[in-house]
Amino acid sequence: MIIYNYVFIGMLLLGAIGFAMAPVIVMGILGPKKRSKSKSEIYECGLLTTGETWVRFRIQYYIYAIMFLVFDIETVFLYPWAAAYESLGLFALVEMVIFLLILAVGLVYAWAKGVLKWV
Amino acid sequence: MNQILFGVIATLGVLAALGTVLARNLVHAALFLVAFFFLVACQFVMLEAEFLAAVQVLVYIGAVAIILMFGIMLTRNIQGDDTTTVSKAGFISGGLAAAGLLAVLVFGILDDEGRTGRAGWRDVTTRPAVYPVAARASAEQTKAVNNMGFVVGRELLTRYLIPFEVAGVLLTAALVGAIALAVQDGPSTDDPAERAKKAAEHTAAAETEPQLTSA
Amino acid sequence: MHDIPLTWFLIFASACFVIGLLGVLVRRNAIAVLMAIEIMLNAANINIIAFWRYSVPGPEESPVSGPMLAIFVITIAAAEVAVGIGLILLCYRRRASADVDQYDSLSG
Amino acid sequence: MNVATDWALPLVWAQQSELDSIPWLKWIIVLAVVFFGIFPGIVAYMVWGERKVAGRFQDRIGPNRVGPFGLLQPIADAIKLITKEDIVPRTADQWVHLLAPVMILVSAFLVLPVIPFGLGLAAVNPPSGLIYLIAVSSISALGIFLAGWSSRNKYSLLGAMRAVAQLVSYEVPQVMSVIPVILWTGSLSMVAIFDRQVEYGWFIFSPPGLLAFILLTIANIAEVNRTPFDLPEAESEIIAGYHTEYSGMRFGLFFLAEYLSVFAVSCLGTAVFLGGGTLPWPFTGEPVVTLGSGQGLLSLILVNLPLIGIFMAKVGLYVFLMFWIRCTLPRLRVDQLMSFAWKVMVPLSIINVFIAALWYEFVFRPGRPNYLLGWGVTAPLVLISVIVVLSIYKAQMKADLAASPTSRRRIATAN
Repeated sequence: MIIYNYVFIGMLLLGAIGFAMAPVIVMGILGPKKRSKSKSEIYECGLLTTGETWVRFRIQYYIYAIMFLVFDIETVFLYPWAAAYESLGLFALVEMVIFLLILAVGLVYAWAKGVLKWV
Repeated sequence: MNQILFGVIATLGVLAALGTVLARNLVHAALFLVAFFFLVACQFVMLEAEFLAAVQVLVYIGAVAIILMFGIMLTRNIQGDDTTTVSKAGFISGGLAAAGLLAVLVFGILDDEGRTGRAGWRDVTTRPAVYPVAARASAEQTKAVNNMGFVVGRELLTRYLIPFEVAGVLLTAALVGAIALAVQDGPSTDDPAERAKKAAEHTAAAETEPQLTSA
Repeated sequence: MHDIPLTWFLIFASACFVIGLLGVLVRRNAIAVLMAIEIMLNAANINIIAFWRYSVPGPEESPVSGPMLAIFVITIAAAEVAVGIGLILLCYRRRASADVDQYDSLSG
Repeated sequence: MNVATDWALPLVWAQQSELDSIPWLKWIIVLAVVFFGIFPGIVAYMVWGERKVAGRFQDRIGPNRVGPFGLLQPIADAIKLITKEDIVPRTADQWVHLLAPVMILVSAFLVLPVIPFGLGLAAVNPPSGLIYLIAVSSISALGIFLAGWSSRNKYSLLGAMRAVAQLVSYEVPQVMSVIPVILWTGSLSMVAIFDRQVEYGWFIFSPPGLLAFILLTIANIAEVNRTPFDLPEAESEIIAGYHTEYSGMRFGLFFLAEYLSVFAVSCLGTAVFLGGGTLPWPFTGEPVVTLGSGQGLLSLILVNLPLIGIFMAKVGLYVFLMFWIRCTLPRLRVDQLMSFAWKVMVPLSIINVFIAALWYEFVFRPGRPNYLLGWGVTAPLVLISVIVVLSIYKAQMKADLAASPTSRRRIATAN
C-alpha cells in the first residue's frame, strides 16, 4: 500500500513538530522571566512604532504570485509529461512545445506590459 | 488502523473547514484553509492517489494560499476588519440551508441503490485490490495506482490531449486577465500625482507609510 | 484489517461541501467567500478520487480518469482564485471595501 | 533497468506491505537517530564550518575559544539560545508567531526522507518522490509569510512579503530545472533517478544537464535566502526582515531551518545531478553493481560506506560553494533579483527542457546512444540560448535604466 510510505512521513511530521516545539518550551522554563513594558513592544530600532502595521503594498507582489501559480500548474503538467516521455516520443514533444508556447504568451504579455519590472 | 486514521483525518478536516468559515480574522481563516488543504491531501493519500496529494500540497499550499494571503494584505485586512463579521440572522438562515443540504446528501448517499449491474454505494466497503496477487486486479489500474505520475503523463498526451491544451489556454487567459485587472492603471500608479490621489482616498494609509530610507 | 467503506469518504466530502456552502452564504468578505468556494471544490475532488479508487475502469476507459479530472479541477480552481483575487482587488480599489454586499451596482 | 528492486534494501521499505506490518520500533529508531540526531548534528557543524570559512575569507580566525578549534561552539550556542528569555511582542499573534518557525523547520525536515544517500538508503521511496519534495519545500514560503505577519511589525511584514515574492519567483526555475532529470529517468522516484545515474553516469555530464545544474544551484541559493539573495533579511534596509521579532530559541528555529534547508537543497543537487554517492564515469556503473549485487548485509555495508562518504563529500563541496558565494558577492538589488528570475532563469529553464528532450533522443533512447551527435547538437544550442537570453536581458536592463533616470531613487523607497 502506498499509505505505508506516508505513515513514516506522518511520523516524521509529528516528530519534527515536537523537535521544534521542545526547545521553545524548555526556553520558557529555563530562561529568565523579567517582563517589562518596553521589552514587549515592537522592535523598531529604538523608536516607538506609529500607526498600524499596514503598509501600502505594491501590486507587483500579486502579479508575481499569479505568475508563480500559473507556472506551478504548468509544472504539474510538465512532470508527468517528462516521466512518460520515454513511451510517447516526438509527438509528445511537439504537443508540449505548443502548450509551452501558449503559456509563453502570458509571460511575454507580462513582460511587455512592464509588470515584471520592480519599479 | 485504516479506519482510525481516516476518522482522525476526517474529524480534523471538518474542524479545519469550520474554522475557515467561522474565523473572524481573515489570515486565521486562510490558515485553517491551509490545514484543510493539507488534510485533503492526507485523504488523497488514504485513497492511494499520492501523486495527487503532492500536487494538492504544491498547488494549494504552495501557491493558492500565498495568493490568498497577498490578496488579504492588498485589501488591507491586516488584522481583520469589520467586513469579516457575520450577522446572526444570516448565519441562522445560512446554517439551516446548509444543514438541510447535508441531510439530503447524507440520506442520498446512504440510500443509493446503484445503477443496473452495479452495487449501491453503501455496499461498497472495500476498494478493488491492485496487488499482482489479487485476481480482480486489472493491470492498468495497478499501474495507475503505483506509478500515477507516469500514467497521468501518458494519458495527458493521448486521451486527454484536447483538455490539456485547453488548460494551457485557460491558464494563459487567467494570467493575462489577472494582470490586466490588477494593473489597469498601468505603471502610472507610481507617478506622484496618482499617488497623491490614492493617498487622499486612504488617508489613514498615507500616514502609516513607513520611511524605509530612514531605517 | 478493514478497508474504509466508500460512504465514509462520500459523507466526509459532503460535510466539507456543505461547510463551504455555509461559508459562501454567510460570509460578507469577498476573499472569505473565495476561500469557501475552494473548500467546495476540494470536497468535490475527494468525491471524484473516492469513486475512481473504488471502481474498476472498463477496458476502454482511462485508468486514471479520476485523477485527470481532479487535476483539471485543481487547474481551474487555481485560475479562478487568480482571476477572483484580481477582481476583488479591482473592486476594492474602486470602493475601498472587500464587502460583497456593497458590490450591488448591477442590482435593480 | 531498475537496479534497486532486485536488491535487498535495508531502508526502502516494500511498496506494498500492509499497514498492519509497520515496523514501529525500527522506524522510531531511524527517526530518532538519523533525522533528529545526525541531521541536526550535521547542521550544527555546518554553522561552525561556515563561521570558520567566513573567518578565513575575511582574514580572521573564526571561533577558536570553546574547545579545540572551537569545535564545541555549536553546543555553546545552543545552550545560550535555549536559556534566553522567551520574548513575544505584546501585540503579536501568539499562536501564529510560534507556528511560523515550526512550519519552516518542518518543511526543511520533510524534504530529507526521499533523498537516496546510498544504495537503498532512502527512508521512503514514494513513486512521486520528486514532486513530493518540491511540494513540501514550497511550504516554507507560507511559514515565512506568517512569521512576518504575526509579528505586527512593519519591517517584518515588508521582509516577509519580499521574501515570499523572491521565493515564489525562484521556485519556478528551481522546479523546472529538474525536469530534464525526470525526462532522462522516466520516473518521478528519487531512487530511480539515483539508479539511472549508476547506470548511465552523472546527469551533469551533458550540456543540458550542466545548464540545469547551474540554474538549480542559483535557484537553490535564492530559495534558502542566502547572500547574494538575502534581501528578505537585508539588515541595512528592514532590520532583520521577517524574523525581527524573534529572539532566543524561537530565532534559533529559523536559524536551524535555514541551515537544514541549505543541507537539504545540497542533498537535492547532489542526488539529482551529481550522481548521488557514485564516483565519476569509469567508476560509476560496474563497481557499484558488482559490489552491491551480493545479498548479504556485508556487501551492502561495503557498498554503502563509500557511497555515503562520497555523497557527504559532495554535499560538503556544494555547501562550501554556497559559503564561498556568500563571502564573495554583494547583495543584489530587489529589481535585479526579480527580473533575473523571470527574464533569465525561467526562459532558460523552459528552453532547457526541450534541449534535454533532444539529448534524450540522441543518447538515452534505447538502442542508439550517440554521445558525439548529442554533444554536437545540444552544446551549441545551450550556448546560443544562454547568450541570446542574457543579451536580451542586458539590453532590457539598459533600456529601463535609460528610460527612467529616477529609477535609483524609486528603488530606495519601493516596498
